Amino acid sequence: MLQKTQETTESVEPGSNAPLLEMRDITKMFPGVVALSHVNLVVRQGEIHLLLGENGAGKSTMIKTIMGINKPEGGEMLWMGKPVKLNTIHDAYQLGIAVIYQELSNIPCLGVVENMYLGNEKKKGPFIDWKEQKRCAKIALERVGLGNLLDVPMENLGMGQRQLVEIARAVDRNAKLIIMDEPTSSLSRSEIDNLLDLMLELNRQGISILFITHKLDEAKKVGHVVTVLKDGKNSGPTLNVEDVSEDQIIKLMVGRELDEKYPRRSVQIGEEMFRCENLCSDKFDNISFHVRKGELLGVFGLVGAGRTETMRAIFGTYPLVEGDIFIEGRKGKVKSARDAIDKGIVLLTENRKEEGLVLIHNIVENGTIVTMNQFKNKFGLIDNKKRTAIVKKYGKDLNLRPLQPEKRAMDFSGGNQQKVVIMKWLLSGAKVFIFDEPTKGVDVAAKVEIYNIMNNLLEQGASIIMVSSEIQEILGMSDRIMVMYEGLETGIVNNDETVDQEQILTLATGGKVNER
Amino acid sequence: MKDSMILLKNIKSNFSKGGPILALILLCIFLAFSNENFLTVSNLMNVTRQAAVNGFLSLGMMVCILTAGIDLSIGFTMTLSSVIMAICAVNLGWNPFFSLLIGLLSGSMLGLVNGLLLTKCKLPHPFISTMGTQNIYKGIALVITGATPIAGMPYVVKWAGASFLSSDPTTFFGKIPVSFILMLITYVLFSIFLNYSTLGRHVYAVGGNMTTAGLSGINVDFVRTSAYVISGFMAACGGIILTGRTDSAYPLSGLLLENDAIAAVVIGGTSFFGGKGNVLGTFSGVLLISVLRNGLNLLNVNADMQTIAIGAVIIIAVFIDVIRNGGFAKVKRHIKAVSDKSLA
Amino acid sequence: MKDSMILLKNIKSNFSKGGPILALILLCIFLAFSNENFLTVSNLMNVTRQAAVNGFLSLGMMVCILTAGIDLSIGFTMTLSSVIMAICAVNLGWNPFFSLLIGLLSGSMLGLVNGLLLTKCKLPHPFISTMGTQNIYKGIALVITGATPIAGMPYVVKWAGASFLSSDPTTFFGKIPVSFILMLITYVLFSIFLNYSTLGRHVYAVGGNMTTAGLSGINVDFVRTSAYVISGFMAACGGIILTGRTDSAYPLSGLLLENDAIAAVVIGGTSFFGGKGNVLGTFSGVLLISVLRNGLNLLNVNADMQTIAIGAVIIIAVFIDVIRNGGFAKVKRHIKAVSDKSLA
Amino acid sequence: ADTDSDADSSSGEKKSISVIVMALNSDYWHMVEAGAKLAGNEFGYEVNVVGPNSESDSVAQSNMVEDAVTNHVGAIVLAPNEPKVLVSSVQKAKDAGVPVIIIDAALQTDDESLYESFIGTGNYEAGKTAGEYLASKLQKGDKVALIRGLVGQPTHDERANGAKDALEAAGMQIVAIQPADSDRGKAVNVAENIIQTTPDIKCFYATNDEMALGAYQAVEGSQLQKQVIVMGFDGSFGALDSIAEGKLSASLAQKPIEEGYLGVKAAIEVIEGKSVEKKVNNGVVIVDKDNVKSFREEIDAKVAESKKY
Ligand SMILES: Nc1ncnc2c1ncn2[C@@H]1O[C@H](COP(=O)(O)OP(=O)(O)OP(=O)(O)O)[C@@H](O)[C@H]1O
Ligand SMILES: Nc1ncnc2c1ncn2[C@@H]1O[C@H](COP(=O)(O)OP(=O)(O)OP(=O)(O)O)[C@@H](O)[C@H]1O
Ligand SMILES: [Mg+2]
Ligand SMILES: [Mg+2]
Repeated sequence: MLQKTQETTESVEPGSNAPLLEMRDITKMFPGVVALSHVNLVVRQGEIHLLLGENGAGKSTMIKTIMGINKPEGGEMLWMGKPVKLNTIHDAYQLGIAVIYQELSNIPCLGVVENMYLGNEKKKGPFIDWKEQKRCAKIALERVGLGNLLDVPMENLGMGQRQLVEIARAVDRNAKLIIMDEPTSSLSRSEIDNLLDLMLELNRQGISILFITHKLDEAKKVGHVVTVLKDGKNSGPTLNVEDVSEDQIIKLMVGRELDEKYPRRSVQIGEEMFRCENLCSDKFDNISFHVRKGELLGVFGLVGAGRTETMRAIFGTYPLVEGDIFIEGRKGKVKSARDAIDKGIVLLTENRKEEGLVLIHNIVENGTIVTMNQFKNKFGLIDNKKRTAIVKKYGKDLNLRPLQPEKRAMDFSGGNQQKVVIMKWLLSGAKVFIFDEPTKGVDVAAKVEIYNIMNNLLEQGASIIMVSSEIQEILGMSDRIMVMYEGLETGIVNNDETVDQEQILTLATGGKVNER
Repeated sequence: MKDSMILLKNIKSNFSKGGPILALILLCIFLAFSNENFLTVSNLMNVTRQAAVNGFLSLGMMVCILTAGIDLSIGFTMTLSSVIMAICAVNLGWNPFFSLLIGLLSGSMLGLVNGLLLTKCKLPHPFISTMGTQNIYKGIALVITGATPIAGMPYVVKWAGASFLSSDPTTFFGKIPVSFILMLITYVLFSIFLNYSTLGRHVYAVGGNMTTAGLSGINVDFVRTSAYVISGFMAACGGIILTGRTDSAYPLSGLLLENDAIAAVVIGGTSFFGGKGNVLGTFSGVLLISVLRNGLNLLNVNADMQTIAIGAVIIIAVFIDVIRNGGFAKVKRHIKAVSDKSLA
Repeated sequence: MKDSMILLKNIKSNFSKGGPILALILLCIFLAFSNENFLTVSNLMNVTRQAAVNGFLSLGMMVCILTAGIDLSIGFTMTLSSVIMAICAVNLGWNPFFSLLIGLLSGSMLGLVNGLLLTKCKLPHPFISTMGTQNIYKGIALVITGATPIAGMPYVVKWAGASFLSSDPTTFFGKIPVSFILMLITYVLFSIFLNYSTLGRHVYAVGGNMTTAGLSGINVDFVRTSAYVISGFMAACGGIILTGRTDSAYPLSGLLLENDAIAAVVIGGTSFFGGKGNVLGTFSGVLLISVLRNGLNLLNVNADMQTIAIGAVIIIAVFIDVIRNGGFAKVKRHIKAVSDKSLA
Repeated sequence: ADTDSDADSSSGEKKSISVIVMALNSDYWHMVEAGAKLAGNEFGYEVNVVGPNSESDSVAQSNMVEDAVTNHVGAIVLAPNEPKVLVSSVQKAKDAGVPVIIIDAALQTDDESLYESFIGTGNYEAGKTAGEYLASKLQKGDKVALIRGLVGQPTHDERANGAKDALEAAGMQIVAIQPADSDRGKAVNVAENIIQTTPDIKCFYATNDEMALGAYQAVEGSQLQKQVIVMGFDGSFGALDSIAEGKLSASLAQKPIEEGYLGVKAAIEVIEGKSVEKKVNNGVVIVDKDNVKSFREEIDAKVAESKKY
């Protein structure tokens, strides 16, 4: 039963170290998986608490357990020192816990205000009090800087704005603890900065935050203490952020030291593989660039800069109004995805769950979805043994874990799902790989593995166009960098010692830098 | 100044909501030119009266479709509940109002069964569960009536289904059927329910994204179950109208009625995938089907041709909606981009 | 040693796929005890023969459902194509084989129309478009036949629909209906098609996730259109069997046949959301329905009760599948937790 | 008709008779059932009455015939809901040595040896009789509308065509033939719509009583009941009540109880090796306010008797 807690109206002093939320000895099992095993987590009042771990370490499961969505097999939960048992999400809200889930939880066809009060409507008699909702929403939205978006349907907002609406919702509920499960994974640099500022601001007002992310730099920027999970268990005790280095955290997460965050490659850059000139559509204009054999072209920009559309247009799945495409020097037209694939251009979409995988199908199906025809035997039938064998081989090369071809894609962790997507394109024998946000939501260790795969590809003579909103990644991996701003190309720079972060960011916000 | 802008915007948005209204108007214009009897007051009232039963069923169906479900059992839910009502009122001679109440209650219960099969027994899709209950309800209706119609309904039922506002047919009110007024009132109530009540908004949320709705603390099972209970209740209402209109409850009355209801809802612009749709659209959809059938009768169209016409109108009406909503968005975007370009 | 392990595993996995088979076996055992005629060779062959038409339709329906679609027009696609075939063969006196070909072709064309409405006209859901074409096809069938049956089919059609492997009824082969064998062959071919051909695998991919499939270079529109063409073709095959069996093509033959087909497919474990399902399951679903109807007839159950029984079996069969697939994991866990609690 | 079927081994006990009607979802077929049961009892045979869910489901009916053959019944009494479709299953029954009696609607085949006897009038003839009756009540040139069942359903095609031919021959003006799918609710709509275009309508003829009652509802709603004759088909209880109340004008009854009774009786005679007539016309009765009382009493008595067993 839910234990009533005293309403404390005065804000708690930051730094006072009374435990707010205690999760003791939590064990949670799913069929075939122990997602959490005797995990302890203590969030104290007024702190920003980092919860880190590899993909599949059990972070989201922990959150859902806190919120009462998952019913744990073992363990107990204490709120301000008193044991509580949550049956519905409303119990959590009642206590003062708000959550921003990893998968955005809003309903696009409904309005902003309505989304904010979904499941928690303000009522006048039996009816919804739209006026009151609007009034309160306005206050909360102003706090996150979205005061002017009251009447807009959710689907018209950008990803960052949607994220902020979720925070406004938490703020409006007077939450004492806001849990954020990877809120920054689909945000742009500036949106992330905004969000982090907002977190600090909220924290100053006495709100505790439990923050999950794979981006250690931002984590270190705002976090006070850190708890690391590994394989569903606590990996060491909770530590003060000031006391640990990034590498130490990584070691706790991965169980070993990572050699290098951005592994080096030694590739001889060759002749031009792909070039486009003057690409135009409704979302971008006048885009021209080329990429050479063995070269990695980074494409940077803020979210909404039109990079995705540009790449889709090259891949033949977004209408192009004008522009020419040259593949290995020959002019060509790309009419459809199939056409692009046949010409050696492939696109790893930014949204692997919705656009990269058939989640209900297994790895063999997903891995060979593009190249089904290559596995025909002499009767024209697909040779499933051959398919499985190849998928196993590639899976091994890509270090896919677990290496079980019959397992469904939905049962893999984010990083391993990304590897499956990469596998399907590797099999197609493409020459030009477009990676759209390849490491979104992927943990540090898996990131390095993906970078290694990319380097391997380059060494084998492929070209890569990598779209990313993460500046470090762009700087760490690219040979050259193209920057886009509001559908326009604001510059292409060689990534050498002379380039710094500021320069790229200036370009990404519309400022000009001398082209080289 | 600003107010008038908002008004204009509202009208525009309402009109853009009203794709089915467009189809309805087109059909009416065509019929007005083809048959001089179509545009008479008595015929128009005729049409509205004929729309009433489907009008009630479609509302229930709409709520289910809004939650991304469907209720194929709606026709025989109607039948079974009206048969139960008739047994109480006629065979057992109970108080008419009490019998009516029992009828409405049975409808809701039958809906509840559908809802529970879905949410508690976790049957994968309401298409299946309601296909099953459709047969079961039909069978029960046949068994308890012995396949014989029950005639001689109490006055209140006949009043709801067959009478006019005034008993003098020469006056204006004497031409307005009670059933249509009841239907209108129900539509207004539903509009309020769907737009201003928590449950109503939750119906949209659940249809828009069930997982998200659940994570937002909405009791998804409750909302979904309620949708089927509402559907059952509306079916029972439709049953009362039909029973009054034909002065009998008969065990095959529900046959294929779900098709008309689904057609009306979808023609009315409700998304088959849930989360989107409005009462006005369904209303137009219901009228469209009713006008169509009326027109076919007035023009004395051949029976086989009627079937073809109905099929064609379903497809055309939905197609108009597709075009209006930019289902060809990709094409349009392309055209727009090209024209922008050539202007620049 | 190791081989036997693999064999065991295979059997287990096949059995776990075979939820519907379980339901089928249970039903057969029950019937074998209730009626001595059920388990005779002649009756079992009877059942298989009665299953043939639905067997063909269900395969077509299955492909559509696998792509996350549905083909409500399947019944009247069957009717219209068989009526066209009959007109060619009987009224026009054309070569039987040529007429047969025309019949199969018309079926495919009608399917093509469904597919194009969906992919080119972008109608929102095949539920609507095929509901529309269902009426249109029905109307056309009525018009071109003048609503009367066409009798006197050519030998080849009768052979397919009504004859036995051997003409001597006392021999074993004389008891095995050709239609069942044709159906078996088609099921085997379909199993190969769905598992080992590119188009077959693409059907699953498109049903599993249309966007991903499209971005993986699969021509989604082609695959979806093909599904409806296949469905139309299978409907035409079913039409030939039915025409042969009844020695007549009549314009209402398709009435409500889509319901049995949907039921068979879904009972067979195919996911209504697409991407999941297998031929063996559908086969068991088809047999289950056929056995059920045969059993009810043998037991002289009256029509009303048959309706109820069929509804109940649809629900129960799907429910068994839900339980088997651990849809109740949560409930089970809950029960376990509660009982643990009470023990502690 | 002696047979070499292996079921003869159980010669000691009496065989059962399977009565397969068009559909077991209306009064009419329940009366046939009553008649059949009556005969079964009188002669001491087990009679099972089955039928599909809908009169348009001929495949289900074919299956029922085959399943009855499997069950080794002594004879089958069949009311074919499709005159051509059922031929092949009757052929199978014949091949298996199970005698078949056809009732109500004829089987359309050149091979008369398929069945032992046909008992009934045929729907076309009956429709014609109804048309002639109506013509006698109307003036030349009066406007008549026909409301019929599902298009393509032979029973209703024949009933409509018979009446149409008779009415036209008598010089009536047929203003509309519209379908209402045997449904009372739809019939109200259709009749209302016809009244809109033809306010001076003089007569509605419907191919079953349900639709006739629906049409009457529309006529009453337009307060035309004084000037419009509404006639149905089947002589169902609802129609009889309505006629007795002076609402519905008439209904054509095909004597369903007799039909069931005679069908089973003929089947028994065949089983017992007696000869039966190939074609029995059991006639039709037009029930109107003059004879409704006696007709009703007769039926009630028989139904009550059949219910006793
Ligand atoms: N509903 C579920 N059913 C079965 N297994 C599940 C379920 N939810 C999570 N898991 C499994 O539990 C483990 C932990 O998953 P969880 O989502 O908590 O990881 P995470 O740490 O949030 O990873 P990520 O960083 O990728 O979000 C994984 O192995 C996952 O596959
Ligand atoms: N309606 C939408 N629903 C869900 N996600 C959306 C929607 N619109 C945009 N997004 C996501 O938001 C992000 C920004 O999309 P947008 O189209 O505005 O930018 P973009 O052209 O992809 O720019 P870039 O690729 O440079 O970030 C992308 O991840 C996109 O998938
Ligand atoms: Mg997570
Ligand atoms: Mg993007």
